[in-house]
Amino acid sequence: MKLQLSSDDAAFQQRMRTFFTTEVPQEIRDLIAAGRHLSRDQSVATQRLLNAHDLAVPHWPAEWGGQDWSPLQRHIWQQEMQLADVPPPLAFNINMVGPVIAQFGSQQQKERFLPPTANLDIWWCQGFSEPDAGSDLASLRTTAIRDGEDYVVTGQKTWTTLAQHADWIFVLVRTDPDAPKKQQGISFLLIDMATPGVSVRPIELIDGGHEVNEVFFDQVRVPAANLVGQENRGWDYAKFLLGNERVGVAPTGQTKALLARAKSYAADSLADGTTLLDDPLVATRIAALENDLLALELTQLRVVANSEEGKPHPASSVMKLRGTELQQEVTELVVDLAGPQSVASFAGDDSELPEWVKVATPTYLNYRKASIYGGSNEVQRTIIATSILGL
Amino acid sequence: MKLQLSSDDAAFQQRMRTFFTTEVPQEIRDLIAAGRHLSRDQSVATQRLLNAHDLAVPHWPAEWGGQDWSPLQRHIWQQEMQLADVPPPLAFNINMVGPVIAQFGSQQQKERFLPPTANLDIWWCQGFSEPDAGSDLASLRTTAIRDGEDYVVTGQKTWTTLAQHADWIFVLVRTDPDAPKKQQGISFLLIDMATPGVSVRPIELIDGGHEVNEVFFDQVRVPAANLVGQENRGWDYAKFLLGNERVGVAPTGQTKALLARAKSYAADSLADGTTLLDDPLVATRIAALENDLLALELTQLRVVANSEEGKPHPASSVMKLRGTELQQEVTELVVDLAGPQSVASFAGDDSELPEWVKVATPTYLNYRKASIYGGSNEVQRTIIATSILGL
Amino acid sequence: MDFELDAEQIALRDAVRGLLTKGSAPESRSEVASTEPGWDTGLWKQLAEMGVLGLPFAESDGGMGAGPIEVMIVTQELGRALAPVPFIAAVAVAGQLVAHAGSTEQRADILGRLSEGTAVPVFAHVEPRSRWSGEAYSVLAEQDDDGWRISGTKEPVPYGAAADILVVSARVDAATRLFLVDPEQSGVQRTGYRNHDSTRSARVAFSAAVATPLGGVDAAAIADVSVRAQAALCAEALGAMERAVDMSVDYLKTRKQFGVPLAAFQALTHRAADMYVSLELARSMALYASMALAEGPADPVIAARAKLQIGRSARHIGQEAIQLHGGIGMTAEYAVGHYASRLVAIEHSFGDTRHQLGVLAATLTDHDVVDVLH
Amino acid sequence: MDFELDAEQIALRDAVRGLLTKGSAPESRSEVASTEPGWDTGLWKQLAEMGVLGLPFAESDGGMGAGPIEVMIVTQELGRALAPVPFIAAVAVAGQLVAHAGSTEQRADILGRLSEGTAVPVFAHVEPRSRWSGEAYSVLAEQDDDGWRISGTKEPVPYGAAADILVVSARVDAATRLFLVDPEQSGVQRTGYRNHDSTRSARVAFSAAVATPLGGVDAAAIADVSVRAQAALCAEALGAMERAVDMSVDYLKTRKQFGVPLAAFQALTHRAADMYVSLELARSMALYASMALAEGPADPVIAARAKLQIGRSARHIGQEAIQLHGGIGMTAEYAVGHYASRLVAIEHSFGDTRHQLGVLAATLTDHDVVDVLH
Repeated sequence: MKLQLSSDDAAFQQRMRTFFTTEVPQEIRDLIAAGRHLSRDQSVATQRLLNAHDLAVPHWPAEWGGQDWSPLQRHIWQQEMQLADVPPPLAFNINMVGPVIAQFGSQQQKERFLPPTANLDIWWCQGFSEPDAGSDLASLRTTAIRDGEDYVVTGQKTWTTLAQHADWIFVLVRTDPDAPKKQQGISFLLIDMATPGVSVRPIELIDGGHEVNEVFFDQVRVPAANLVGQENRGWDYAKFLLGNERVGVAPTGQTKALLARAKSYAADSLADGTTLLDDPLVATRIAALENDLLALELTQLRVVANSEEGKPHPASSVMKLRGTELQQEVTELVVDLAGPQSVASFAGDDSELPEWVKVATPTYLNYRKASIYGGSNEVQRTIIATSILGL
Repeated sequence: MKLQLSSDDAAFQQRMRTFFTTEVPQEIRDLIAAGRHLSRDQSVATQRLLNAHDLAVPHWPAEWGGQDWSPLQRHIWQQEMQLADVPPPLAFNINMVGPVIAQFGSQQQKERFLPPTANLDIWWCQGFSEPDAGSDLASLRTTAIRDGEDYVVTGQKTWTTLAQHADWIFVLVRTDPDAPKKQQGISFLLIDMATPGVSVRPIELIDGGHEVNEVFFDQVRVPAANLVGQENRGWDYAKFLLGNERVGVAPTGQTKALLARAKSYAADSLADGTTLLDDPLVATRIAALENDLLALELTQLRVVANSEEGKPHPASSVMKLRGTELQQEVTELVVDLAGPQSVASFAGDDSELPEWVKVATPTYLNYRKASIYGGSNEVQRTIIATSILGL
Repeated sequence: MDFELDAEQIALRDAVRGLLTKGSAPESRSEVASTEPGWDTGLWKQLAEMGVLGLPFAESDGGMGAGPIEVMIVTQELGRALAPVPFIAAVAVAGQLVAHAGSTEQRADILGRLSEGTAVPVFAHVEPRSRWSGEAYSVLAEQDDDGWRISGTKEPVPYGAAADILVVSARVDAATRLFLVDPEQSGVQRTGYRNHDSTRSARVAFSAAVATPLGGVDAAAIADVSVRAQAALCAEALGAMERAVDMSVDYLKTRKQFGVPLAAFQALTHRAADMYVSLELARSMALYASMALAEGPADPVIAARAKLQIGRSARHIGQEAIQLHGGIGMTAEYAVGHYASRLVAIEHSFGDTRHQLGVLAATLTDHDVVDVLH
Repeated sequence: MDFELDAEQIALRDAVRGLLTKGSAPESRSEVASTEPGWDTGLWKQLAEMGVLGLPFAESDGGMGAGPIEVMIVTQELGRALAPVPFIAAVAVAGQLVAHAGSTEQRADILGRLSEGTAVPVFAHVEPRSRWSGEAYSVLAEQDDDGWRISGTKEPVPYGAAADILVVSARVDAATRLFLVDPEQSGVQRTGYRNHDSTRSARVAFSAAVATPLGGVDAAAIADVSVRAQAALCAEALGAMERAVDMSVDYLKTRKQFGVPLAAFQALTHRAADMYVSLELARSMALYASMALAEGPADPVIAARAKLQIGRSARHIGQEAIQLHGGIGMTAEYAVGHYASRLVAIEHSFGDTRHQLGVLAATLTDHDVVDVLH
């Protein structure tokens, strides 16, 4: 057993920390720290900077820009990035479609898509969810019918994050409606968003933001060359993708950074002649959250320090469930710190309220999604009960 | 709408308060306040005192000792009794078998049983639960086979509270094993515990106490005259009984009294030169519990103030669930107040620990039962979801 | 002891509910809130015609002479409908401040116009860096030969940019006093914006703005009206929670997943049961707050008791309502998120949960048990 | 960074587990605890023969020279088996106090006998009215020409009535010092009793009892050993929680109700999933506490972090384990209640959850984020 980092890993950590805190523009990091969203251009510029330093896709195969890092080093990379308020590379590109293409795509697809995907020259969005499916992803209805050299795609996707920025979308489509099980007969297609028949409708969320969309496909012709892997095997690729998604799914570093800021907000908030941080109820609440995060991070470290490649550690299923709970609890804390001013979320620049007060409640409301998207916490409990406990 | 008591009710409350705080012997009330158990003789003496003053069975029919009280007055009676640390009359007698006999028994049964039941001349215990049934009460297996003028009863009951004190037991038995539904073919029998073939085995609980028992019936001959109501209709009577049970099921008065004592324990406990009651974490925890109890009591009052006879108020199902949660939370608080001394539960008379410290953890452990017995809290949630919410 | 509405009260409830049912849906709130004045002026006029805006004021002041129970009934309905009107801000808070502290002339003028729906007063009290309390800190009032002048900034002021009359709390030496300020003067600068709950607020900056004292020097008015405001907010939250629970239950019944209704999943139905428990406890305390006000003096401890329970129930129910709805609950196009948002705002108005816990912790040694029967 | 046991550690674990599997069942604990000495003397002897009782002590003191990881391994197994032996009290606490503060002779004598299983030392520290702290309050030590005398009462003292050697904390002026006291003297009066968790404690009253200072005046020893004791208690709790979760899961699989296994009820399986989460978080923190000790000085903040998580997980798991078992979980004849009881006792030893929260709240401004990677 060994708690301390090896000297190599400690040096690696220092290298990451130095890069993220000195090479990534301060104004980008300030925006993230303030809980604001980046513009498309800012996101692209940041990912290109990371990619230029081989820090965008370290977990990809080496020939496509990956690094020969241990799981622990990948964890350190992610932690340091989050602690430094550096926006992570776009998950749809680097954790989702990239690894799928690298693993299952044709050589031609790899050459065409992987470099621009790593560099965010192509912005991808994900077309999995459908209005009537919910947590039952495999019940999707969007169809792709083979017609000569093309598939003709018709249907609707929803909860498509940042589709308004996207150049391409990767979608699950039903290619064999007669397959005996709903998980069969599904294929994995890559679609250029500029293709005629693709349209995007924004969905406004309860925080007032535009983050997700509906994407409609009306007789969209997609070249068959854009099929990833084999026809009707798309569910296997989706499971592979969702498995990858879960690895980075507990942003403990990001939550830690938010909690550290919450502590400074509390120290800066006056209440009855003292600060909120001096209030024992607030102080113990923060202390408990810090401890909860530490317990989660240690659990995450147990997973990464002792995981064999490809073999999921039993504790990994804890990460999504507990990670989102804590993310939500910290956003809840910030609203409570904002107090009677927390209502004023869209106050303008001449407002005298601190910036963090304005974003407090929208962030809280926005993060209610954390326990819903990407496999709801109810789904996670079912996974733990069945896969781990054998119930 | 009216919050205040009518002058009649206020006078009634005063009468109850005076009686309970002056007529019931102080040493009995002190024992209850200390969280100790009464001896059989002490329980009997107290109930006889109440009965002598027409305060044991106010909810029974008038001809058997009942009083013409409103539901609100019955509530006041119960609250004042609990707040004064007066042990309530034995529930098996006054809330369970008594009302069943009064409602469904023969005239002969009423005359024979009701007066001694009210006066605790007969101590009843309840034979419903069986080892393999759990929350699925109706799956009981104890059989009663008609043989001439007798039933012959064979089987086993469990969780039989205070069977070691009991003179008689009321049991549910299966009289028709071929009935199409498990709820049919069940009968309600009264059995003298002194009958040959009845034996009692104590079950030690995790608090070290002897409160429940297994009761075995080996070819026990029970006169058919001891059948209540009709053969094979016992499930109806049991449902009637369980419905009555729920009315008195949230002992808010008792929990309030314990919380008031907890407050004095906290005020008496030194921590770092001050008292625990001055610790904001302890003080707000107590304040929150007081408020939780108030909300529950008001909900209880809504039920009693506006309930039609025989028609259950929708909010009544909240009482058992929330009532036991709060009971448990207050016992949990007391263990935390007892701190490092809370381990010493069986310290003797020469111990220097306060008496409340000694009973703290056994009481906490004992009250884990509250969310299990009498319809577990899971069963209560199912009742709310189905009966009230229509889910 | 009686927790049921009488026939007249039921008629009031039904009338208000009937009016609101014809109004706009909760999910269109953000549209109304996106521009000034931030409320549905047509609905406001109808409420005035119904007499609702003058409900708690004396008939001699142009009101209806009704009491806290009637205010509770109305706000509960407004909460159920998430109606986009400034009833709490104008009637329950600013109006009642004028009613309690104003001179005869001030009452007749302001409450008359409020009741008719021709003027909206609001209370400019919270400051950019204050927690909830009855005090003003950085907004100061000074008297010279010409009268009183107020300087400093209040923010957020509910509907502050569109209000016709400002009731402003300001510091005079060590005390907090109340003033009336006409916002249409050069010394008052207002910037309005939408709040997360689709109400509106404003930054209101005073630079030697002309002010008139509200009545005498009745420092108790803020404390008294805070109690009344909390009771009204509790009732509004109750209405919102009723609907959030109803919608969640309906969704579990109708939404299918994995080929069965969500109601087939016991983990979900048990959580709905817990929401119902939260709702009923909140209902008991909301009724308690208004009933106690109707029968006795304004008691800040009772208000804190009710608001504490409402705050906890509101958080529980708001969060679970979204969670049980899944993705659809996150969208502005669907009502349930609006209920959750409004519940967050109510919890943080007039003292949040932490504040109320502090109030109650300070009273622990005043009693052995909390007595409700008397 | 590596969270796995090495081969030698696994061998230790398996050896201890093998021994304990042959021992008595958890549900027979109360019998052992009902009379003095309150532990299984046969098992204690076997542990001595295996070298376990001298585990953390230097070989020069008669011990095995192993470290905190090995102590963790043993206590986790003792927790799994709920083994009725005073390992924490004698080895992890009193033995380590002697090891840290004792003179060469004291160490050789006491630790030698402890390691051999021929003497059990315990720490008499908690007083009838003290909360958890490193200080003695009402037990005083005075020096006269003949040496030191101690007066006052310690209670509860773990296994105090049967222990062979008492390590006593006592006040000398404003400081707390440690003494060795032979309990077999007229100035020491001991009354033993069973605890709720089927361990034993005693009231130990000293009337001018002859005492020998433990080593020099090392006030740091109590703080240092508290950290070690907390790490050991966390490991014991972890073992107990592992079994409580296992038993609950097994029960859900095998127990039938309404014609189906309890595992068919999603409300129950989801709660079991939450227990598993609590368990894994506790495991991470228990490992952390012992690993940190193995690599650096005793850090009270790390101990508080671990014990806080363990206290919360223990309460959650103990309560849910009983609830999921239903009535059977309430009985002394069934093991799960004994686990719950022991978990309550651990939570309240060496600083309960409230205490640990206080320790951590005081450190908030020392750091921006809690760093574990370094």
